[in-house]
Amino acid sequence: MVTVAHYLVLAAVLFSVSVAGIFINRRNVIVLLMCIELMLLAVNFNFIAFSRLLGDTLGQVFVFFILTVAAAEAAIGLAILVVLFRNTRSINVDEMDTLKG
Amino acid sequence: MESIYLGIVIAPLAAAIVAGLFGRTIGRAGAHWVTIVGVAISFALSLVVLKDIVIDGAAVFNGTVYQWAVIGDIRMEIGFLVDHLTALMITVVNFVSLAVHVYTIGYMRDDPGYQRFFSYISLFTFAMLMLVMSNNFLQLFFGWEAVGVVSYLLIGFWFKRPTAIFANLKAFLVNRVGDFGFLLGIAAIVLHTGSLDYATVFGRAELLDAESIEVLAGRQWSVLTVACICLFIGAMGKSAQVPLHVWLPDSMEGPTPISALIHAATMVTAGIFMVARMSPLFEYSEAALSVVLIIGATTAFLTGLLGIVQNDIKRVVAYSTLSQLGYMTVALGASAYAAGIFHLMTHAFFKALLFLAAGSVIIALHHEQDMRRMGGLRKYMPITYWTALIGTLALVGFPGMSGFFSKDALIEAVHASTTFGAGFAYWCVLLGVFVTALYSFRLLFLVFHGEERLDSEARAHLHESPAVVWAPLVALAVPSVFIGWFTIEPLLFGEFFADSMLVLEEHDVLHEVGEEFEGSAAFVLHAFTASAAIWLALAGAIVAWVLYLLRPELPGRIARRFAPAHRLLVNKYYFDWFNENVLAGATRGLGRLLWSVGDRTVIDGAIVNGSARGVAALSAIVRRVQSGYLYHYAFAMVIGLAALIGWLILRG
Amino acid sequence: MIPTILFYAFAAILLIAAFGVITARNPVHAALFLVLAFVQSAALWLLMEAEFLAIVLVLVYVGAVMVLLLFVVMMLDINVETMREGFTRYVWIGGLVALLVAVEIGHVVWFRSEGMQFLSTPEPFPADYSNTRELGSVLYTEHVYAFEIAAVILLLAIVAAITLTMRRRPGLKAQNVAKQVAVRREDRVRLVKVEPTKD
Amino acid sequence: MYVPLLSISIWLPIAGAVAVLLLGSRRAELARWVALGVSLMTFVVAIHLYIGFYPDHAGMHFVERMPWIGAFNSFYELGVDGISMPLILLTAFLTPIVVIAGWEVIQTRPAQYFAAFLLLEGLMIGVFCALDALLFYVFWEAMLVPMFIIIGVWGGERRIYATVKFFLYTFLGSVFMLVALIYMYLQAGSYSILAFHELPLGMNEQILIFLAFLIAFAVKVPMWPVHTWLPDAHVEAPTGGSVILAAVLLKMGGYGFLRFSLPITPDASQSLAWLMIGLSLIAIVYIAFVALVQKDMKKLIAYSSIAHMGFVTLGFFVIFATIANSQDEAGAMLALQGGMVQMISHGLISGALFLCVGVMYDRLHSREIGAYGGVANTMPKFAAFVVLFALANAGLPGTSGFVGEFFVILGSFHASFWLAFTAATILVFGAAYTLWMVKRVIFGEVGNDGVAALEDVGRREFLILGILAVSVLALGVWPDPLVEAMDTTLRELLAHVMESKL
Repeated sequence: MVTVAHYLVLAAVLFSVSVAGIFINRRNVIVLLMCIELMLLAVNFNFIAFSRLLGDTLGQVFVFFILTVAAAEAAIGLAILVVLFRNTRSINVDEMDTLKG
Repeated sequence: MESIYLGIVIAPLAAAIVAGLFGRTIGRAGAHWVTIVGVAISFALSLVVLKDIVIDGAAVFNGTVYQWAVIGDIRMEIGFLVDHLTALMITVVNFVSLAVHVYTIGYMRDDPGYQRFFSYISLFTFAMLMLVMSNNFLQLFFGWEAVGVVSYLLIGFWFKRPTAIFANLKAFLVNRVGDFGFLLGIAAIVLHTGSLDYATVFGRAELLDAESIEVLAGRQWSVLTVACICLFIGAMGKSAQVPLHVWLPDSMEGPTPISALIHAATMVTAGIFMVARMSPLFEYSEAALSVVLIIGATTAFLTGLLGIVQNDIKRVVAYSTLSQLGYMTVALGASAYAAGIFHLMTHAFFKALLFLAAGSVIIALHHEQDMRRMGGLRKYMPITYWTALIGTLALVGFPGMSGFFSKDALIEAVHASTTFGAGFAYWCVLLGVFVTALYSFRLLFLVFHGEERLDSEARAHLHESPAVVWAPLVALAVPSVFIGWFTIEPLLFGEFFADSMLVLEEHDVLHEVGEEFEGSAAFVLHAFTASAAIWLALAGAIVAWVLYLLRPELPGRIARRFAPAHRLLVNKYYFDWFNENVLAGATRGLGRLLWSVGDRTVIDGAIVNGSARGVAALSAIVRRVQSGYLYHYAFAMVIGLAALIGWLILRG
Repeated sequence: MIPTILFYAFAAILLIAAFGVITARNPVHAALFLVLAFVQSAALWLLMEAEFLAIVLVLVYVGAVMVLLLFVVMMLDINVETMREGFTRYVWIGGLVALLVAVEIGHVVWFRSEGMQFLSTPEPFPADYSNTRELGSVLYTEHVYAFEIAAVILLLAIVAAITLTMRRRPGLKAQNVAKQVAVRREDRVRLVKVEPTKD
Repeated sequence: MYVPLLSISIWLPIAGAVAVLLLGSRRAELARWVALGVSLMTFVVAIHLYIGFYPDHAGMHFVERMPWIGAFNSFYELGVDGISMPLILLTAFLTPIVVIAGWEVIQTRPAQYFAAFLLLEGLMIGVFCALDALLFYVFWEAMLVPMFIIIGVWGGERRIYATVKFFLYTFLGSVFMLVALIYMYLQAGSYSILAFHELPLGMNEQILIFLAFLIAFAVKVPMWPVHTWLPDAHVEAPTGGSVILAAVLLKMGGYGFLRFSLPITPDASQSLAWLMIGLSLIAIVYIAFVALVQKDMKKLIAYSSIAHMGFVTLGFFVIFATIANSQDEAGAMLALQGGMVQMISHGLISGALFLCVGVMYDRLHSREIGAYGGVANTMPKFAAFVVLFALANAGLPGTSGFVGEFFVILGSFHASFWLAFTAATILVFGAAYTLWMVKRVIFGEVGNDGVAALEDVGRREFLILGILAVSVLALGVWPDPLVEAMDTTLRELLAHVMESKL
């Protein structure tokens, strides 16, 4: 029997993997973006699982909005990436600290 | 009568203002005429008052001029109390002030600040009269401080001379230390009697004695004693008693007329007058009386000794004044207030005379004050010599002179007194007579007799002072001789001061002295037999004659043999050294310490600027968090997330 | 029985894809793994009968975002080696933190259920239930504002992306139709009175 | 005919300031005359305040009340009583003097200079007659701005440091006050100060409110630990700024204690009175030592005014001890009257002293004592003024300096011998540092050729110094009108403070 707990555990693992992903490749912004997408996916899992558990569609509405926001975020992220690449010929974030305080 | 009293006070004030503010316009002659007329009016009116009170026996006047302020039920007014004591004092003050005004025309003839000087001395007369005639503590304190201020202005009159402006600041501060005690005395009286007015305060004197106040931890002292001692501290400041006497010798920096007027005759006697006026309070406090007695005795004897080693003519007379003030204080301490005031009066005349004589010598020798460069002036300045001789004889207490009557009566009174410390005082006073004779005749012999140690050009145009100088000398010489004869009877043993002083029976020493008194002449003869004072005076004179005329080298040898004692005397018992280095030095040091450590480093440095620096340092640390590396931010977010969830779990 | 098997299958593939994403040497591979992950999750959502969202996920995400991602990744010729250097150094911390987060969430799920029956399976919807109609009705009534805002966010994203990356290269010869249309006769024709030449 | 005197006295100078600003520095001459005219008119209005003031009728006079902010139930309420009327009179009296003092001296942007002073005058009068806590706070904070500008623009070398320090110091203090006011608003429902007076407060509340007020007013007075802004502000402020700063701004603290701390939190004031007395005594003795060693004349006078203001706070907070020790309220009345008179007299004297230093600074551009010496030789009339004001500062009877100190010392003696003893030390130290400065600056040989070239006070300077000299002597010789004007209010305040609120 597939219980809600299954989904929650799955989402948790997925989330942890994406967290590990963030830690692991510090230099590659694209993978960073992907990890964020993955995190959002994990979050959506939870929302849907709970929405189904509580029988309330609000969860799913929220997932819908998360998706739109995630899309927007990805778009802008990539745009920044492109501009970054155009200016510095590399997206290796490791050397760039122009934002230093 | 009130308009007369007001007139006495307002005349010198108006003259002072006119001479002061319009000095330029009315010119030098105008200035001295205005002030002399002012003081003359005041003197005439004071004679009228004297006649009215003493001869016609008018009632004591105690009225208010205007209301200064009312707080709660304490009424503060400016008013006059005129009784025998006041009448006598205003007459003495005005007479000496008038003499000095006339004298100053000669003395300050070529001084640029001529008008300013006249305005100051008549302002001083106004302040002294306000002090003497006041009927409450507020006006007394006003007169007290005003007199101090004018003496400050006059000592520092030649403000170009650094020694003068040092002396006047010193004088003012020492007076202020006295006033500090004086104010505390007044505050004690106000607290316990709820009024500043003499009449009410004297009425409640016993009440004051009953109540107690805790000054030192645990020890209850009677309010009266504390108040009287505080008032006496004020008197010590003004009348230069031992610890606070240091300013008087230095005040000789001022022009000689003011030394005569202020530092001999009037201001310094303010303290004596105040204690006499407060006799109803002092009488009920044994402790205060013995304090007065002891301090007076020590002053009389110690400062007299200092007079022997001084070489500046004015300093010698200054130390003699200190010693005579000691005598008056001793009289007050022995509850012989009348004797104190009587000695004050006679002293005013012959001391002013001595000062003015010294001034005349100084003008003649073109501001030469060192006795070692004088001598044998007898031939050149006969009038100054004779008047100086009369002054010295009066000072020493030569039988028949005014000084004799007042000093002898005083010594008798102290001898009869039973207050604690009377024995010590009697011996101080008695030995003091010998010392007084020694230094006064030393002055006389060094200046007027002996070989002339003048430098040639001084001797060339050495001549007697002009009339305007020697006239006041003669005017003062007359009372120095005769005043004793007439006034000893009524003042000391009569009912002259009955309305203004209270003397308890057990303290009434003058009554005992009065029993043997059959008349002035008899008193003179009696003195030869009974008391040793006259013989001591004679001995002092002879010793002075031997040391300074017969064998001039003797003083040098004695000084070498008793070198430590000599050095002690020359350094004036190291009072000056102590005040300047220890007290003043420590104050300045503490000030610098508090300012540099307290204000600058602690409050300004640590707290004010410190906090500013702290914020700057903190922000520098925080700045490093913004490292610019993207992954740092990512890490921060994730770790934050983990921490949040952890906190949620733990708290949950 | 079948849904359980399907669940485990999809879950497994999903996790593998996730691992793939983070460990892929080449960002393109990472992107493709991500696509795989999204597809699996869509399937899982279908299992949970959230079919509208699953389809939206596939259409919007996989269709648009992942394509964009791939497009960008390929456009920027990123040299792969430099990307990998720091890999090993941070594996441990990454793993540790991931483990920590997983344990924490597991803990929350297990011990702090506060009366939520996690272990119960949600009962399936009746046959005529349509997730889309359900969402539609709610979306356009209660959450109209949120919906509008979502639209605005998307618009904003578009404008931002364009302004960021738009480059007007100088010397670009392009027809400006608007100007061409707006030309008037006077601009182009000038009558000049010329003197006849006498020879 | 009902004339809103108080509103006129506030808004007339402010309007004048705007007018002077509009005139601008190009027409500086006209701007100066307008400024003088407006300040004199305000002085006339202030005199009307005094004339129409019946001392025996308790409570507030010339009350005006208009709705201001409905939401907070706060009214534009003005009123004056025995405490604030003399201070308004002092402000209105000094501003024309300051305008005349800055006549030729200020060349850079004179219009803004005079406008700042008029604005400052309006706001200060506002502070004194505001009966609504919010209105009071608005005026209180607004008042800082013109002073900030005056020191910041026309000041000396380190003026930026000094003016920022001044602003932050005062502002930090008054923020706590705002918190207290808001708290009380929530309790009382309205911002009326008189309502606050009657507001029942528990002991803890009272302690906290008292401490909040203490921080705000202690900075203003200034009391001992928070006084270091004053010497810097004075040294860097222009002459006019120094005069107003010393004469009126310092009185805000004292006024605040009387208007807020004592009546609103009587029990807290009683229990913390030992702290206040301790701080005041430290201010009197510690600052006297520090003043003794100063080398800069303005710093010396600044420190001397801290010591004299120590008397004010001593007078206000010794009342509890006096009544405890002597059971009758004569001592307390003495102390309160002493504090108030000391504020007025200190305003006149230190204002005059700063003007004197200003006269010298205009000529030799140095405030160092060392740079002068023997000024009496070349400036006899000026030397006479300096000696008079120095003696007044040292508390010479017959001048106003003595009146305040005399009352406070008598009053504090009612509390304890040693209290009066410590307070009375100011007699000696006050005379010491003031007259030592006079000795080094005025007396003695001509110090240097700069001093030799000095020419005596001009007609303008003679006028203002003369007016101040006459007022100092008048208040010293006959303080009765001032004392009588404040008597009923202080008696009523004392009665109010004595009954506990717990």
